[in-house]
Amino acid sequence: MSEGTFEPKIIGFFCKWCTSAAADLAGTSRKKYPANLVPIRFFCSSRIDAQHILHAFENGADGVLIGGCHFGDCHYQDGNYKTARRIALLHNLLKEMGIDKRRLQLEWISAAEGDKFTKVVRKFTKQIKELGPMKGNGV
Amino acid sequence: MKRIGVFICHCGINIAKTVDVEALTEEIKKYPGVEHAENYKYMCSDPGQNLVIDAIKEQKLDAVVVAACSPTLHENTFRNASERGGLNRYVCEMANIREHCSWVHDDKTVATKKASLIIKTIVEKVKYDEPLEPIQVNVTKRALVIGGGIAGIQAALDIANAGVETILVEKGPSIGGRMAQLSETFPTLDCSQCILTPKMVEVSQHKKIKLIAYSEVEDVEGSVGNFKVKIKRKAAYVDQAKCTGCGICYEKCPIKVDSEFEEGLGKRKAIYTPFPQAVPNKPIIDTEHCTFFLKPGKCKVCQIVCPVQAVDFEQQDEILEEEVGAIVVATGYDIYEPEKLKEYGYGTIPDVITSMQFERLLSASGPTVGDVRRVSDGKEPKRIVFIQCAGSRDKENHLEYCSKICCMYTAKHALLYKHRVHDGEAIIFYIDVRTAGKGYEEFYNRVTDEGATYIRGKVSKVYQDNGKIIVLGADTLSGKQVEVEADMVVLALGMVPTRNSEALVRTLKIQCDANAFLTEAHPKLRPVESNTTGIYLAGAAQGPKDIPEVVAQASGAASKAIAILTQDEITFEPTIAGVDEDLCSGCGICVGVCPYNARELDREEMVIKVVEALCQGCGSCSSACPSGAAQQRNLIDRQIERMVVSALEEN
Amino acid sequence: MRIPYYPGCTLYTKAKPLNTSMHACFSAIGVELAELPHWYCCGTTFTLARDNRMSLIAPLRILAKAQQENGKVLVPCSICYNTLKRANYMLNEDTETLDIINEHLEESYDGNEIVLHPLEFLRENEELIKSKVKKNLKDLKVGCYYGCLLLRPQQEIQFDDAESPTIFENFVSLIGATPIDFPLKVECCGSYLVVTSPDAAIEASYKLLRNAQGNGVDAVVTSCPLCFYNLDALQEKMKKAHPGFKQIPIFYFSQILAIALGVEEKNLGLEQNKVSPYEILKEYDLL
Amino acid sequence: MSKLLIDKDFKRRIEEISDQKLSDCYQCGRCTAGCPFANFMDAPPNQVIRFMQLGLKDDVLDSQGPWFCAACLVCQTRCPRGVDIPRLMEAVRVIHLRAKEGLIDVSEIDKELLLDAPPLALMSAFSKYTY
Repeated sequence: MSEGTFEPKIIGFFCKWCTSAAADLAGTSRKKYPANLVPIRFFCSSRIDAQHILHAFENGADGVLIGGCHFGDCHYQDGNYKTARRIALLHNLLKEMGIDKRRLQLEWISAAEGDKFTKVVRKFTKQIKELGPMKGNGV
Repeated sequence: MKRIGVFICHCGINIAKTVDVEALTEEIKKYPGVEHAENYKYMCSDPGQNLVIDAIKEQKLDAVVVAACSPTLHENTFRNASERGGLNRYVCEMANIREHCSWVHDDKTVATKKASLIIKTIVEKVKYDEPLEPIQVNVTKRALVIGGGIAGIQAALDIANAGVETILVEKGPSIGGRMAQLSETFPTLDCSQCILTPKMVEVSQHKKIKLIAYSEVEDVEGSVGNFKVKIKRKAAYVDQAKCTGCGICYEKCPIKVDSEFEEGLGKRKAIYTPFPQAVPNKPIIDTEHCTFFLKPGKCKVCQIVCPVQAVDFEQQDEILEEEVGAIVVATGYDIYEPEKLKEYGYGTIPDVITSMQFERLLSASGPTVGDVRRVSDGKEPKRIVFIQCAGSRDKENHLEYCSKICCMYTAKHALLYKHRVHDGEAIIFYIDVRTAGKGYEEFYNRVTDEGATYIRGKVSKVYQDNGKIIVLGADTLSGKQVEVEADMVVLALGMVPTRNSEALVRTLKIQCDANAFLTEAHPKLRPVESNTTGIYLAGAAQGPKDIPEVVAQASGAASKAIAILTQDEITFEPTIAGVDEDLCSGCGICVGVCPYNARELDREEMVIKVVEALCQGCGSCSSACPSGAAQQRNLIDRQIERMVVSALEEN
Repeated sequence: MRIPYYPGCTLYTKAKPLNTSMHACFSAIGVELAELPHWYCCGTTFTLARDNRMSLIAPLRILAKAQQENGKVLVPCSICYNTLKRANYMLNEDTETLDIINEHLEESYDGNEIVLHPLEFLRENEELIKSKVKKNLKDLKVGCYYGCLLLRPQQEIQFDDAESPTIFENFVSLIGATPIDFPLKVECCGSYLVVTSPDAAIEASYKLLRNAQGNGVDAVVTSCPLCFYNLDALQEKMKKAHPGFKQIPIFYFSQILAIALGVEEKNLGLEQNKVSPYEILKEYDLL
Repeated sequence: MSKLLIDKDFKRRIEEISDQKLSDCYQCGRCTAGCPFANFMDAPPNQVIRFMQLGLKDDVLDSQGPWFCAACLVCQTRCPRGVDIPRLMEAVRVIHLRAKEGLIDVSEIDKELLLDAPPLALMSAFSKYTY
């Protein structure tokens, strides 16, 4: 695969209340964004285990985007704080594993931020394209 | 292996325009586990739903995936359809190929490929989905209301009026709370007691309300629908059954002490009811001051004069056990400690008083029968300085928050003072005047119209100089420092949650914020619910608020309780997190992670037990569990892994 | 007992009575004041600009010097006390600055020095003082004037409660006099505005003396040489501005302590007090 | 009427020298209320801070308030927002003095006072008025 035609595979882990709803809103407003990301819906971002993220990288994901509610807006009170801590730790771990930490991104996108959702996916996809495929960059 | 049916919707052209539905159907048919795949123009229409129902029956499907729009729109529709086809509703899932795909992509090849990935992830999910039954809990149709102020009174009356038996527990000797102490209420100037006491009487006479005064909740076990509550009835040393409330005991009692109800401005006896309209109107003995208890065996005047021999010095605390299905917490507020504001001289300058003391001075039933008099010499003060935000909005030294009611009650104080003392001068120091409420700005205008002087600046110090009270203030609008000589100073103190209520909060296993106000389950959408299902919040215990807001919130909490207590059983979504007891090591990590106290460590078996009625299914525990024992139903680790793999599949 | 002692410039010049009475008192209670060798000015006021580390050098060097002695240093002048204590607090909070200054100095400071005001020392040694009191001051009604620098900023100075301190009153009670509370005891006397805007200092000092008098004090006691100057030396001018003003004697805390301990009159330095203290002392039979 | 032009550089400079956040002040006026010298000032403390918040450089530098501040710290003790006002006042003095403005002229000090006042009065005054 030549650099120019590299189409990254991206997994999106989204909470049902905010980011997934934002993706719905982006759709309803017909905002276009690249199709590289396949979303998986959770009740809360705090359900996302580090091993799920690592599992995604092991199985060929070039990037993982986590989406949750803004601080203070979590449907389950403080799940997003747990997520924030977990991702911060995981970023350190990725470094140890030789994975560029920019491949894992955490974003707070509320149900009203369809526009933000689109922008984040566009930017993240571009970033992963620039980083190139995981294969060959070492896992 | 499950037989899975996939139903792909065109959504008119909404999906079909950018997704090659036919090619997609053919591809999905080949995916492992998929027994049946078809597409239809409008899957949510009756004929569309019938396709699903028929296919379930004819193809003997075990699970269904509908690839269409967002599950928020039609998940219920298709789960109902699946049920009609004879399937459990939890083995039907939706793949969102509209909002998440056809509407956001232009290229048909690309969109079709993504749609197939989305569908495959959901196919993987339903492979592991289990049939689930909603969780059902039997309901004890009784309510407990903790706190007998206006919040608790309102909640108890509302629940009882819905036909549900209600226990109202009050810590003090009488219900009525803070509202009973107030003079008149803003902005209408209704007499507080006049509107409150009928409600108090209604409580005492209501067939469905069991009033337990001078008592405290000691222990709460169980969960929504079935709480077991232990209530400590403190010894009153007066047999409540015999006592007729005639009052001879406290007339004859020789011991006088400062009355809490009168905020120290009046006296009560050692055997007393807090105020004449008390409910229940039965006295209690204050053992800290009663001669009999200080010098054992002495005095006994009350016992001697009681015509019905109700005084019982031998009485003991008693524990009552009750079972209830829901709890309303209405523990109320105290005012901020004025002693902490040393620069304002409370405690050293007798005529610097609190806002609550001023309420008592204004009250027709108060120590001065409603006349405004100085504490020091009983004279009528000709100039009163009111200091707003006394200790409020002061993150550095006192309370960070705004107590919301002080602007309005200070305006009321100024007005009532002007009504009592026509030539009196009311000077109000303020930072901002906050009058957000129906009729409030109008009320404030009335107060300024009637001659109260508002000065925008926070007072720095109050001190005595050669017999006069000097208030050091500023008028920021004119840029001047102002020194005011006053006859009396009233500190508009903020609200804090009732002191020593933290123990109760722990007992109830609900949460409170940094200021000890009770935390609601969601600040916007669930403002009267605690984080624990079945426990509801009412009144100033949850945050500063005025009477109408308290009453509204109390009714809200009551209606939440009624919604549960009028059913024989309540049902909950079954997609909660369970425990695999074989895997669980009892480490207890999930207990700390759970925001709802739904997980408890069984120390005998060293495994976690789940209180199913409390779990809200966030899955925090599943990701925190090191052994994989805590699995969220129908979203187990294995499912997520398979979904991830299928999402990354090359095609 | 021996304790390192930092008098500061003023105690050798205009506030000699504070220095002589300090020495007299401490020798009467059996504590040797060990003056730091080759001490210099503390810098006089703690710098409030946060982009400047220069003014911390002088206090740091004094603290380092004291550290070589014993780990505690007694500082009677309120301004020196405030400057040293705040500088010490800041250096402990901001170890980066501490390291930078240390790098440039011969001596080095590790931040563990304790700056002690004599009133704090006396609080810690109540029994000792009690046992040495010889004269009963009990009817002398004393207003304790704290001023600013002993109290503020509270977090950094930790001397007493900044709004309603009692350490001074407790000291006065300890030696048998009657402390009289007056609300302006924590307000400013005008400080160094006496140099540039004397009227401001005269007014401020007048206001608080009048407040003390209104509460019935016979005399005002203070610890700060600058407060002492403003309260004492400006009284003539207060009288000019407010003809009804009645003069009132001002003492250093160490002067009344010395009287209670029975120190010889010549070591009290009373002759330098502008407002004569003799009448009141005679009235109470204390001389 | 003049247009509001917020001098952000000036604000930043004040915040840097003082290590205070101007937005912390909510203008309750308590500093002015308790200031022993507010009546000598053309603009009392809260107004000087207001000028700072609005980035009104000239108004800040022209005001006499900071020169009457004796750093008694009563305002700092009572400020409900934790603003160290004396540091803000010092920042104004420092800006002047670093520009060699407002330095003290010893010849103008009262002779009697010069001989009489304790050295710390003079040193404090000098350290405030010199740089």
